[in-house]
Amino acid sequence: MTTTTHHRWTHYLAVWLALVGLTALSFLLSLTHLGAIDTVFSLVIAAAKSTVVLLFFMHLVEERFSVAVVPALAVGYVLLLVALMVTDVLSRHTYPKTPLLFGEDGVTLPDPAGEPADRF
Amino acid sequence: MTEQSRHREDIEAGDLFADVPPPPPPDYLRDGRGIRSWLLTTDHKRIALMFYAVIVAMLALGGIFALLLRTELLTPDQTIMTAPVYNRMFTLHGVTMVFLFMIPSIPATFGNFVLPIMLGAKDLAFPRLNLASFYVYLLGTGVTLAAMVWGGVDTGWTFYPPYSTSTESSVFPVVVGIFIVGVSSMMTAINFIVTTHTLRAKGMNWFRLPLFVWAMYATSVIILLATPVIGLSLGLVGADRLYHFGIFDARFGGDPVLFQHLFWFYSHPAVYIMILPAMGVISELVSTFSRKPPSSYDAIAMSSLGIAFVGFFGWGHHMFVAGMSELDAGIFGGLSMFVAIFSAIKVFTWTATLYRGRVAFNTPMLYFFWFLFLFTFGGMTGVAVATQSLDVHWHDTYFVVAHFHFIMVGGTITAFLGAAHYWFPKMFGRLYSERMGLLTSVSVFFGFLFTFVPQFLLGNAGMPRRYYSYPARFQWLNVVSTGGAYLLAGALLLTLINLLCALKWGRRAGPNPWGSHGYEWMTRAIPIKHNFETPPVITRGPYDYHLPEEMPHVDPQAR
Amino acid sequence: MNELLRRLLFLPPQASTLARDIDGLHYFVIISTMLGALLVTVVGGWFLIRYRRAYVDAHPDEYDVQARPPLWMKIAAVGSLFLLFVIWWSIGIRQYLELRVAPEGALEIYVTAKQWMWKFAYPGAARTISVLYVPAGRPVKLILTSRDVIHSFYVPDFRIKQDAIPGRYTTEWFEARSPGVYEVLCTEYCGTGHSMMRGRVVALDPGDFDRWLGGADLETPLAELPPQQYDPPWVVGQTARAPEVDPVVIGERVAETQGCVRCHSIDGTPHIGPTWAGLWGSVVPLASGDTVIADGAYLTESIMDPMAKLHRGFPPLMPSYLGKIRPAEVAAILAFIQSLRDVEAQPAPPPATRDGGAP
Amino acid sequence: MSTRRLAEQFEDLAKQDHAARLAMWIFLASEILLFAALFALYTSYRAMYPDEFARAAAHNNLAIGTINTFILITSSATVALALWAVRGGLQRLAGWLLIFSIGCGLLFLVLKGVEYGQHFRAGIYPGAGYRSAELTGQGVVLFFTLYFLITGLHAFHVVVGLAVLCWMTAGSLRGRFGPDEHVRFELGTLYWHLVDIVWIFVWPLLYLLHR
Repeated sequence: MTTTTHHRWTHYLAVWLALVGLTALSFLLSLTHLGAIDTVFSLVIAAAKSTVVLLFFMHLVEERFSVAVVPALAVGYVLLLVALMVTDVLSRHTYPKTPLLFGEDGVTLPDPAGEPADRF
Repeated sequence: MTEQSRHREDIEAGDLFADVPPPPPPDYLRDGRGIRSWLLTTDHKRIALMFYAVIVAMLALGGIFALLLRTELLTPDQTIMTAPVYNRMFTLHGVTMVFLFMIPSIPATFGNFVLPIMLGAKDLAFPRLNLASFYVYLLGTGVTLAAMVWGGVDTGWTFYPPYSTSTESSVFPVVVGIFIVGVSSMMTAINFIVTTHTLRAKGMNWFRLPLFVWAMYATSVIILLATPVIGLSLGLVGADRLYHFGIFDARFGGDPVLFQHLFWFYSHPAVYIMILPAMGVISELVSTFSRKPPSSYDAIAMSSLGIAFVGFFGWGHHMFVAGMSELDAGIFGGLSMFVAIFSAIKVFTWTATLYRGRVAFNTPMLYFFWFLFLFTFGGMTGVAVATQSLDVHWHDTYFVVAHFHFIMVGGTITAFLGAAHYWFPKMFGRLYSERMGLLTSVSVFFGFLFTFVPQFLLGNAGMPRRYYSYPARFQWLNVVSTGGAYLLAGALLLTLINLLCALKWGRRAGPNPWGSHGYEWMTRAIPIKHNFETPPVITRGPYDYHLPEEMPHVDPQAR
Repeated sequence: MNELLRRLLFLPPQASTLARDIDGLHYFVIISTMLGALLVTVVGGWFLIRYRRAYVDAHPDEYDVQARPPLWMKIAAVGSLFLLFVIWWSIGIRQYLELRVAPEGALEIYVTAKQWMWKFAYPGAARTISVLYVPAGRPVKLILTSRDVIHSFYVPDFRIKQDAIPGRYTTEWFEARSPGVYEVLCTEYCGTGHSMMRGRVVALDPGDFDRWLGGADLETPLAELPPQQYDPPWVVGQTARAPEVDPVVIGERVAETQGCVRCHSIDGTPHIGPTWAGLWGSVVPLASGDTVIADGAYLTESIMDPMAKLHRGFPPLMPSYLGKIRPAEVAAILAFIQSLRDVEAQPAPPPATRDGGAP
Repeated sequence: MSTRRLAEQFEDLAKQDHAARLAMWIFLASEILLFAALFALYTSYRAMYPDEFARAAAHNNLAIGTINTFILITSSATVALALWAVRGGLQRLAGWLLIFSIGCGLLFLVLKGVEYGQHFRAGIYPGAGYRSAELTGQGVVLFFTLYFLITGLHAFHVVVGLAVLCWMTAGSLRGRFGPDEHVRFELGTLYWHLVDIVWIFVWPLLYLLHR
């Protein structure tokens, strides 16, 4: 535990400026209409920003390994959940890919069985 | 019994310090009297006992529900209850057993009791949080049970939408109750992890941790990372009922299969929440009763962590016929096998531990033996149902029911009973009747086999689960299963009676009746409030059976 | 051998083309599972007896604290198990793909599941409930969806199962090897009638099937088949095509049996409750001051929870029908009310009786 | 300055502090997993309805979202500075920094409320309550349902974080913290930073989807 490490206040100011800069960058990139790739950029920037917050504001850089591994593990499992769930959505062969809507009067559902669709 | 004869018995049992001046502090059971000293205690051992009482009650409750279900299934059509009652009953059984009994069972009772002692600690890192987790658990249990009695829930413990969002039963309060119970288990889990990190006695490095501690540690990791997901998913189901968010509702463009992803992201690892503590218990039993270190300490310890880690990767094998993509089916089927590999490493290691040991055949060891068979068979059928094409036939049939009961009853409850016998002397300072213990253990095993082996066959024959009435050709297997269930229930009742009798009339046990080298046996016969009179210094591993047996080394001044 | 194992394991008949292969893997997996469990148990049990304390204490040289199996044995055990699992997986995924991907040119039949019945729509106009007619010896692809909650279409004899999901179409396929009757079960829990949601697959001789599909009235196709193997399903299917049932007619009957018409008139005369004549689609003034369009959602809510949006000017008398009425009956009543939309309502609402009149 | 109490079960204060920090980090990890379910749903539905999601996101008020991002980042920085001040013994400064952060948090909530109000006026409600006529489509409704769920859950965390900050402010103005007594203060700041981090991801996902 090296909590005795004491930065100058300018240290935090610099971190804050970096965060503001990254936010502005992300904002400006979003205005340039990059297409589908913009999500990747903005998420990479978001990851960079949160890493900065974790390391410097939350002092993860000073913490022991046993503490630092905790958020890493959590992020890993978030990625796992997201990745495998999206794989399913993107690769499944049921159709249509997006659910059919059951309308109030049951008109929007193509009705293979020719039954009047349920009204509720 | 006169005072004198009890004193003599104390001396015979090795409790030599009873009357030696200066009087040692009273044991934890007598340290503070009155109901307040229990309800407001921060002593992990007393909290463990309070958990123990409630959890056994939950087991009994879940068992009664199971008996009612099995009775209903004696005949193909209505026997004792109607279909809506039956549907509520199996939901009650599932929710009670999974959320109220199985998940907190071993961690909250035996984990709470022995984990700090095994670490040489005075208590858990956050004793008040520990007490709070008990009351949060009580609150959650109360809410859940009240809601189930009040309106009942007929969704099954899986709460699949859109059924759970459209049924008229009172899903919302039950979901809230489960959420609260989840918070409780997270409190316990945080406590265990932090305690393991910070409160190890001097000289205890990570590779001197008892294997039970490793198992509890791995369990806690799963609880902490998985429980929030189920909390939120069930919360969404509840919100959907209240506000019609329709996040899983096809009428609003939602996809109910996504709920299944989220649900099993928790509930598949939850299986390991239930079985890992059992594995920890088994590791302790094997070593103690064969007087040998586990044939590979590292293999067991690391495979616990491995199960915790890889356990998150296999959730999709619950969804092979749910409209999931073939790609995901392939990925999940493959990833599921890794857990089985880690479990197999444990099974091999336990078996190899017996080799050239000095095996004492006590009741806990008998439970270990049952565990060995039931868990291996249950585990391998687990990989079998993760085999995609076979799962198409087996999914949601009684085969699956039989499989997970082999793991949960055959694995967890067997280990729970083993632990209940094994640590009984440490908890209460007395010995249960060994003969009755062996007898009840054998009956538990046969009751179990008669209950669940027919269910494998029923599943093969195609009987779906959650069936209130079934085609008549399934009947005789169901009758056998019901008979087995009664045998099992009777055996469990006898076990309880045996242990309760031992509380009052059991022989005094002494500090280390099994001759174990585990650290928890180095305390006095019944530990004192802060476990050790002087902080212990660990100079050997917990399984160093090549060293001579030692006296409890925590009372240097008494010796 | 196949037949013996099949009977030992209580597996149903292998009535589809893929069933035999799947059962082959089944035998392999189950036998290796049993052998594995038995091996561990026998070895463990042997150790328990061989090294029991009484014996070892008499023969101290048997006891060896450090004894552990050689490394190669561990690697071999874990490695062979891993290999076994890989074999299971590789056969399993191949068969799974076969099960999932229907061959070209399969006969497509739409299946609609609802609480608690199966409805089948064939090419052309043919439609049946609970009984699925298929030609034997020809691949049949089922395209499933659900009207309400998730159901699962399971034919044990074919070793197939697929969830029917609301809002989506899923598929499964099979090819019945020979004419016969096979049981359909619902395997995804779907409510009170879940276990009664059974049906039958009737595999006909292809010629018979084509004639049936073409509209020829096969008197009783089942008569030529072997005696019925299973209990009749709860939702009794027709042996011929389902007659057209008008939901309006059913709705009228339900309205009578449930006692709706004791308070709600259907000809527009004022009565205890709002009349149903011209109600559908009209603007309903509520006691709370709001208004609401009388559509299916509102009417359903009013049946289940009448006090939630009370019609202004009517006493709060109506009991909740929650749990007393089946969804299908609600649907029928709604169809009935809808059929009354053009009936002229009488203009004057009845005076609101605060103390209530009729029970 | 109060002297620190060593709980019975710990051998020294360093261990006790480590325990507290570790517990807090574990708690934060489980908080991350709480949001994970929503993010997973978001990603899956976005994969199903890419165009409708982009259309719906374009309807969100980018200005408010971006200003809120700056606000949270700034409050995060001042909270970090407050911890620095406490460690340096400047308790009153810490108190004022925290008050500034609380102000930021409140401003964030106010802006959030303004944005919700705009949505409600446009008929945009979660789930079945959705009644906007000009912006339709299943994916749009799902987007806004998720929008309300994610921002609502985040706003709940902001409120909890504000309560924690208030408690910390009161403590520092009364001089309850100090160079040797800052662990509980530190834990509070960690929670606020987590709130910030979640928003850092929410912002691009819900606002920056201009294709």
